[in-house]
Amino acid sequence: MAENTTEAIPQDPAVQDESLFLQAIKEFFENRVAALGLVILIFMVGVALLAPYIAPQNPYDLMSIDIMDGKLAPGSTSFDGSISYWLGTDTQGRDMFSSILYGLRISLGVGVVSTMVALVIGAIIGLWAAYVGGKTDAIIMRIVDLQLSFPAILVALILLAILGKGVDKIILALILVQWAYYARAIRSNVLVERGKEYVEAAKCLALPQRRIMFSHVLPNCTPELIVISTVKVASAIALEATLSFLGLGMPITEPSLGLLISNGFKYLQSGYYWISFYPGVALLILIVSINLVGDRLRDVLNPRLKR
Amino acid sequence: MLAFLIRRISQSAVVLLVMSLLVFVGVFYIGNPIDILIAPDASPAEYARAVHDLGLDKPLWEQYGIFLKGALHGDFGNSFVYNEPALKVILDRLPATLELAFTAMLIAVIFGIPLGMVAGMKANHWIGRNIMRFSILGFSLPTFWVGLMLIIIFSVHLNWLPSGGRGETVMLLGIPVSFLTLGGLAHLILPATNLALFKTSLAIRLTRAGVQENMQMDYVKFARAKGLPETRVIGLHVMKNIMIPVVTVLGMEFGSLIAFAVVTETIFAWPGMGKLVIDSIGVLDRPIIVAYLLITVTMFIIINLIVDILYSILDPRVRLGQER
Amino acid sequence: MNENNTPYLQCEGLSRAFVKKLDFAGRIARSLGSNMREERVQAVDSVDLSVMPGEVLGLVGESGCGKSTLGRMLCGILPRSEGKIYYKGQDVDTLKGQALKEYNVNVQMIFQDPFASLNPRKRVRKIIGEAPLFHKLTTSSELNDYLAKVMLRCGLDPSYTHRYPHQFSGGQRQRIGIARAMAVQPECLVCDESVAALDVSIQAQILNLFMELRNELNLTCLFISHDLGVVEHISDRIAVMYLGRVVEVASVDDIFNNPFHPYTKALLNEVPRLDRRGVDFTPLEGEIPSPLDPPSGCHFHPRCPRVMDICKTEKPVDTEVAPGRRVCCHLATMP
Amino acid sequence: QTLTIGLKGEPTSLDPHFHNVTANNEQAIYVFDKLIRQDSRQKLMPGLAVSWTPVSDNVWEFKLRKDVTFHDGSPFTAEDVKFTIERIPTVPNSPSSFTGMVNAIKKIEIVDPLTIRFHTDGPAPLLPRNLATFNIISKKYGEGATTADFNSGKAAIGTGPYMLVEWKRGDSIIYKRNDTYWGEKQPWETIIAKPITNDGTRVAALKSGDVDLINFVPPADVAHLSKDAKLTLAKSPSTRLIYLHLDSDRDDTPMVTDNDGNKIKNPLKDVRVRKAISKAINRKAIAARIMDGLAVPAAQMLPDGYEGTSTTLKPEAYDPKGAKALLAEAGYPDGFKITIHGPNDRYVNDGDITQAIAQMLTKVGIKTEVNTMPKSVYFGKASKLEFSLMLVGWATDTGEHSNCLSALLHTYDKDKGFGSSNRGRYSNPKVDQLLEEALVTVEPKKHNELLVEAVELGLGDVGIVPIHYQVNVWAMKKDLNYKGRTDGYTLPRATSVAN
Amino acid sequence: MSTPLLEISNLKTHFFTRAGVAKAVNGISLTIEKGEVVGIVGESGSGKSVTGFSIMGLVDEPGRVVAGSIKFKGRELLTQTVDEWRSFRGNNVAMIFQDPMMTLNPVLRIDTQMIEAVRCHKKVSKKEARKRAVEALAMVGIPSPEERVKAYPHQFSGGMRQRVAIATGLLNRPDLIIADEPTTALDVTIQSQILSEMQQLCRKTDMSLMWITHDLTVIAGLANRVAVMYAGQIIEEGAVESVLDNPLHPYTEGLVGSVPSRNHRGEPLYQIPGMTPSLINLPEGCSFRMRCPKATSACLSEPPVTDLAEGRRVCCFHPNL
Ligand SMILES: Nc1ncnc2c1ncn2[C@@H]1O[C@H](COP(=O)(O)OP(=O)(O)OP(=O)(O)O)[C@@H](O)[C@H]1O
Ligand SMILES: Nc1ncnc2c1ncn2[C@@H]1O[C@H](COP(=O)(O)OP(=O)(O)OP(=O)(O)O)[C@@H](O)[C@H]1O
Ligand SMILES: [Mg+2]
Ligand SMILES: [Mg+2]
Repeated sequence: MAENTTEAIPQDPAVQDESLFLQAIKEFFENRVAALGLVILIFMVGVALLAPYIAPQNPYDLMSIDIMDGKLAPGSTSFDGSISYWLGTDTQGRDMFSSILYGLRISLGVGVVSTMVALVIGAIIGLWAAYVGGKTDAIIMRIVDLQLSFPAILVALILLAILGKGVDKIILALILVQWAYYARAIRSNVLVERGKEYVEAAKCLALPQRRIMFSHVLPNCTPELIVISTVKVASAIALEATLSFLGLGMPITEPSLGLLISNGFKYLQSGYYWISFYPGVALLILIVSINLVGDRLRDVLNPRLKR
Repeated sequence: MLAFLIRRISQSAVVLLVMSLLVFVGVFYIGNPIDILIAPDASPAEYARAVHDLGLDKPLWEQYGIFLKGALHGDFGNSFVYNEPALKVILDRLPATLELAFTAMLIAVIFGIPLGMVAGMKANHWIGRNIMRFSILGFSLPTFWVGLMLIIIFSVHLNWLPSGGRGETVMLLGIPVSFLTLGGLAHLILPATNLALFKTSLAIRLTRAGVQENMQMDYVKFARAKGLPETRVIGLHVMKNIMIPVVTVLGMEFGSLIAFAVVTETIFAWPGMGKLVIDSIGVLDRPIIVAYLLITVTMFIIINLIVDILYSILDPRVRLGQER
Repeated sequence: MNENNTPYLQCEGLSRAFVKKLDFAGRIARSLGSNMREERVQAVDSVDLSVMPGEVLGLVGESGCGKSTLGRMLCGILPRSEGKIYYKGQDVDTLKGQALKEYNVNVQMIFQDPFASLNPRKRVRKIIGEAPLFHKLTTSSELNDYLAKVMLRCGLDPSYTHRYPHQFSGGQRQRIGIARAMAVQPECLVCDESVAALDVSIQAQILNLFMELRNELNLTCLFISHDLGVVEHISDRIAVMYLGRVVEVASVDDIFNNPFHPYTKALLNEVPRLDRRGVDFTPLEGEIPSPLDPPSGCHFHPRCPRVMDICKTEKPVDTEVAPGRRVCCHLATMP
Repeated sequence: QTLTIGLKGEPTSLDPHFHNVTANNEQAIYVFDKLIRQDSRQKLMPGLAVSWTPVSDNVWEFKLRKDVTFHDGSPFTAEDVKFTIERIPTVPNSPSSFTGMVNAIKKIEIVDPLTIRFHTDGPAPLLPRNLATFNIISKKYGEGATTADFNSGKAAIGTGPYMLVEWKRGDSIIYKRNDTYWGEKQPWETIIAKPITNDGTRVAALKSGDVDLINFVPPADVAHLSKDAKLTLAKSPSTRLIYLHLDSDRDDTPMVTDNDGNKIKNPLKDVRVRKAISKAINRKAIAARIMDGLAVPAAQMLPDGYEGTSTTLKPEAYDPKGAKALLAEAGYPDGFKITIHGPNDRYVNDGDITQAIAQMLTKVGIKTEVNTMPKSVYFGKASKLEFSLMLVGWATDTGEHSNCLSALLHTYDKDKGFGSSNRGRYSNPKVDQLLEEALVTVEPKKHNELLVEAVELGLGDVGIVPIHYQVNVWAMKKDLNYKGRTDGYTLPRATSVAN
Repeated sequence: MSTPLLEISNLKTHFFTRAGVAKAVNGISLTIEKGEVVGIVGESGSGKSVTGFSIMGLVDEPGRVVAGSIKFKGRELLTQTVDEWRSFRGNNVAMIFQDPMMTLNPVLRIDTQMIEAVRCHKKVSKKEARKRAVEALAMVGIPSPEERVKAYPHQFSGGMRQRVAIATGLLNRPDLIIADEPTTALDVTIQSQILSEMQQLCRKTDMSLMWITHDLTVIAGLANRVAVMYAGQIIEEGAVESVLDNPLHPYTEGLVGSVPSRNHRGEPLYQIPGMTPSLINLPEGCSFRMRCPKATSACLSEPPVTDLAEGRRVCCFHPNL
């Protein structure tokens, strides 16, 4: 009877052999707004990475800037006529366009690095807690719960007040703020996944526990982590901007978008709107596009998980 | 219930202790407040006297011990800057922050939930889609930036609303509030809106997700099959189920509203405790910083407790203290 | 049938309790007079059972009576609270190394949910092929042929090894699950409600597949189900469970023609059957009690039509009422 | 009529002696009076004292004003003065008290209710200056009063032009006119002082009409506010000097390396390098571009016209070539690497100024990195000498040069209280000697000459690098008038209705 | 002949999804007489539930009744206004769902949910409505209903919940109850309790029952008549005995054959090859053609409906006559 059961599989070449990844991508692009968000995001990441090559000026090079060019309106040229400032200049005579490119680089860098490190740390701790269970788990999770019950901004505020300014410090603060989130997410995910029958099946096949954990359970938790971490990158960037705005984040010489906005804040009403406005726009576009992508990823990745 | 309370209280005690210790040590390492506070032309003798007066010459552990002893009696020490009990200085400003946070929450609920309902029920309609787009925007806009824009638009350009401060207050049950006078209300609108924006988006999303999830449920179909009018199906059956996550999440978020008030208060010169603590960090006024944190943390703990109790009331399936 | 008299799998006094301990706050609260207590579910309560080589043992019972828990313990994927399991006459606790591995590999489980039991992020090739590669039953170069063989045997087209589970229908997924187990060449299958989630026509396909595999490979089988019709169809012997305890074990004929235990009788009476038309349903009263707080004495006494005083206080003992037929009921020990 | 003022700083206390800080001193003048007032250019003027004369080298005699009453109607007498001076060192927990202003006084002698004599340890030429810094409180209410009593208004009973009505913490302080005030008639019935720390918000509050007058208008807003037809501005140069300290004492300074990052001997000890740094700074550009014209390039520590100012010192001209030449001469033809530190929340545009200076130094070959930090961290580190080159500000509240000379250029001497803010540890025995001599010279002309000489010497040595004096700006509604003050105070009595 | 209680003719309910039009119900005709118990069987996805929802006017969003008519006591339902639908539902016809865990609103008390069901159809006092609720609960065999009515659904076991749902359906004494697999999620012993309650209710009250299930054995014990559905169509219909003992359609035959039964213990079961086709692109002609052992080229066109005696109908080119 085995013969007539084999033909039960419908011949549907469209679905054949396509990886989950490709499918997810296809599905992702069905939403045009999200696709636009992704394109913009990729563009911004590219621009940020290439900032040193495409920026008309290196805003960190004190030799190349001159306060005589300070506060020039968008479209002006420098007093020696060498550069034209599309988006104007700040008080130090830095080209805002270049500053934004470099600022984008720092904002994205801080957001991505802190999120990644927090993700790794959180994932390891969460996985460990779920794996070991018992008292260790209970203690870790209490700590996690506690940390999560405090608003991120408050925790970051305290940390930065204690740590001081600096890229490393703010990254550290953002990591400390975020790790618990991942630890909890991955732990609960692992616990859910571990209870599923396919894990029992793997156990039953006498596969070693570690292999089950890493090659069966973990991959099934990743989509969720991807979604969370995308959205978290956006909120890390926003948080960094807010902290910088409050004067607690980046040092003045390494302006992230948030700090650029903050630096221009006092000039906002004075008519020098561009010093604050354009970095603000860049920040907005960046965060909105990340969130658009994250939102769509949630739609695309999650139903498959639930199935 | 009893076990739940015991668990909570013991946890809270540990948190408060660890928190105070961390901040104590942290502030100690940032610097000496006297460096900032003292008149720059003061003599070293005067400097030494000030340091001694404020007890800053004692070893750190001794200072902490003194603090702990006081704290157990409800005395967090005198503010270095204000020379008044830190607790009093903060409690003076607490009503302003709470009023701001409550108003913001109210705005978030009043706008967020109906919009979320619409977005959930008309998910594929342009209205629903646009509400969702708005909510992404609301999610993304950093609070401080929105605050600036609000001031520029509504106070500077249109000159409709005051740009900062609290305006007139009247006493309500011994607490100064500003929402009872027109002037006070005018001062309240912008900062509250600013603070509410993020939570509104959150409320929209939560409600929408809830509506979409619950509308699929069999009990909705069953309610319809009973012949109930749609208003009751949505207004009672669906609503009550949605309210569970919305109330709990928003309740938890109330804590973060208080924390985010730091930003809004700074921008709108709102005389709350958030602004106070930013200023205090600036001058290393340790008693205020520590007292602020202990008070906010206690507030979070109480809020979380209330939320948990509320949750167990709203959702009959849940017993107090169970994990969700 | 195999004439060997050592059971393939045997358990003695096998128990499993799920305990939710009180945390420190709970203990304090209790010492302060709150009525908190540990939540203890005795899912399986000292079960003695044996499965002979080549035999299909059916295990029936109502939901929550501990069937799956028992099955999992026998497969070695759930730790026991108490009791012993003997694999081919050997205590599995004493097994080490190769022998332990042999036990683990030889006893395989087939699951209920065709959706949850396959890893959604792995292709069929990996799902079926991972374990045989790991256990060196085949090599990577021969894997394709090996897979083709296994898949064909389980009624799957071998050309679909690159697909993901969600691209298959429920019946096919169940076949993949079976193929996964068969790929390690087991001698014994524990089927936990393996057809419960399938449509009748698909269920028939899978049941046929089981019977085929069993006949061809002389598999030993523990077939867990709450569907008496299915169990009756496929089993040689049947064990009936009620609230963690096995109340009756007998051959299919004995159980269906001449049930002894009042619970078995009631159960049989209630099974709807194709050949019973327009019947008056005369149900067993009451519901299965909570395992958190099981009745004293014989667990079944609150629902038993023939309840006696002794049933309320004393736990009945396992009695052999006829050769190969065991009942756990006070009626059996009555003179 | 009500005047609503938007203030940058909120007082920490209404106790006039608790904390010697501008925001508190300013509010204290609303309610209290000083013995000696400072006019808008910080010249001394009679206040509660109508005259003060040295009776001998060690004794000052003050004649007090007649018919002055406190808000409650009780008369003001020498007893109140004595009480005030004796209270000052005893204010508990004060983070910064006025003790330094009165510790020269060894004995107070009340000659009659309106005459009082101060006996000092030695000659005390600065005593009138010092007594012009704090306010006189009522003995009746001040006895045993705590800071809280002043805040609540219970003890805030002064002789001043306004009476405290209520302090709403963080929101406003409300005063009403004292109709029995001895001094000039006050135009305002009610004063509401609102602290609005955020610059942008303060400006916006004025533009939207919430407040009538604001202080510390940020330079960047001056241009567009002056275009606003509904508003008008008042400017006044201030005694707030922005300058650089250079580590000119240690051989090994923490923030300097050669161009490859190796430690080198402190180049800042060399006066030529200090001079080069001064020459490299384009003060005019900073004033024009960073400060929007609201700064006056500085050559010394107080603007022209104050006691002890030199007439020969001129702001160092921008001379990059000269700077390079000097560097080469000092043995640094390729410059070196240095980090400049500055606060970012203390002075007007402090972060920007620091960056601009870094830019300018870099252009003459001194590769400069910038590090700015909040004042809470900055001043502690600066006092611990963790920096080599730092931006600081100094406001001489007493309005004469000995104050800043002793704090900034006198050799650091912990015991005698000299050089307390000399974070570059500049030391020149000649300067020390001149200053110390001036401090015991009561005769005004001699006193002044000694100071001028010390200033010229210290600045010729580039003990500090003066950058500029800030210009204070007030903005108000068109129908108001404010007479700007060099000390930056915003006083209702200086506010009048324009005609 | 009097008007039947319910008369469905050529009903088509389609779902307009993004992937295409799913013809969930594709032209079915069925009548239910007063007091009759009709079973609907078929595999998952064959359109059983959608048929039920169509009668209740509760077809979900992308779905629409596109053709046909449903007459209740001679009155056409499909042209009703929204308000008429509302007062029809729960009053004339009640429906019970499969999963007892999901059909009751978890956050509302049982009394709330029952009282509202009474009061949205009849203007009675709360007290009166509560009395009715308690009576209904007693009728389905819930012990001490006065107290239990105040409980929340989660305080009941699955079987009890299903009884509450049934009691809720009975509140307004409907003429017809549509039961959509109400016992599938329950244990055998509980299932037979429910079946017994329903059986007695029907006998006592002369109520009609439409019992949707995929379990032929339940139908065998409970129903008078049975309709077998396949891919949105009724392919065979008739009295239970005749359909089960003498299936005419090859699909029915396969279905009956695939149920394990005492008579062929241990033997291979009859096995319908393949699986249910996607409702979005049904094959031309007979939808069972691909899986049918008897299929011929004739099956490429729509199979005819053959009406036999006693309401027996089959829809096939090659019935086992
Ligand atoms: N991991 C666990 N933790 C706590 N209790 C458990 C756990 N697994 C099972 N139980 C409890 O043990 C009892 C027996 O469960 P088990 O799954 O073995 O029953 P079952 O007979 O397989 O039921 P079903 O027919 O519903 O599958 C149940 O009451 C269940 O609640
Ligand atoms: N909301 C919906 N959207 C799209 N298609 C639907 C929807 N509901 C039902 N369908 C389609 O209608 C078909 C029939 O569904 P229905 O629920 O009636 O099946 P059923 O016979 O009740 O199956 P089961 O035994 O699984 O309950 C399904 O295959 C599905 O394709
Ligand atoms: Mg089970
Ligand atoms: Mg259905």
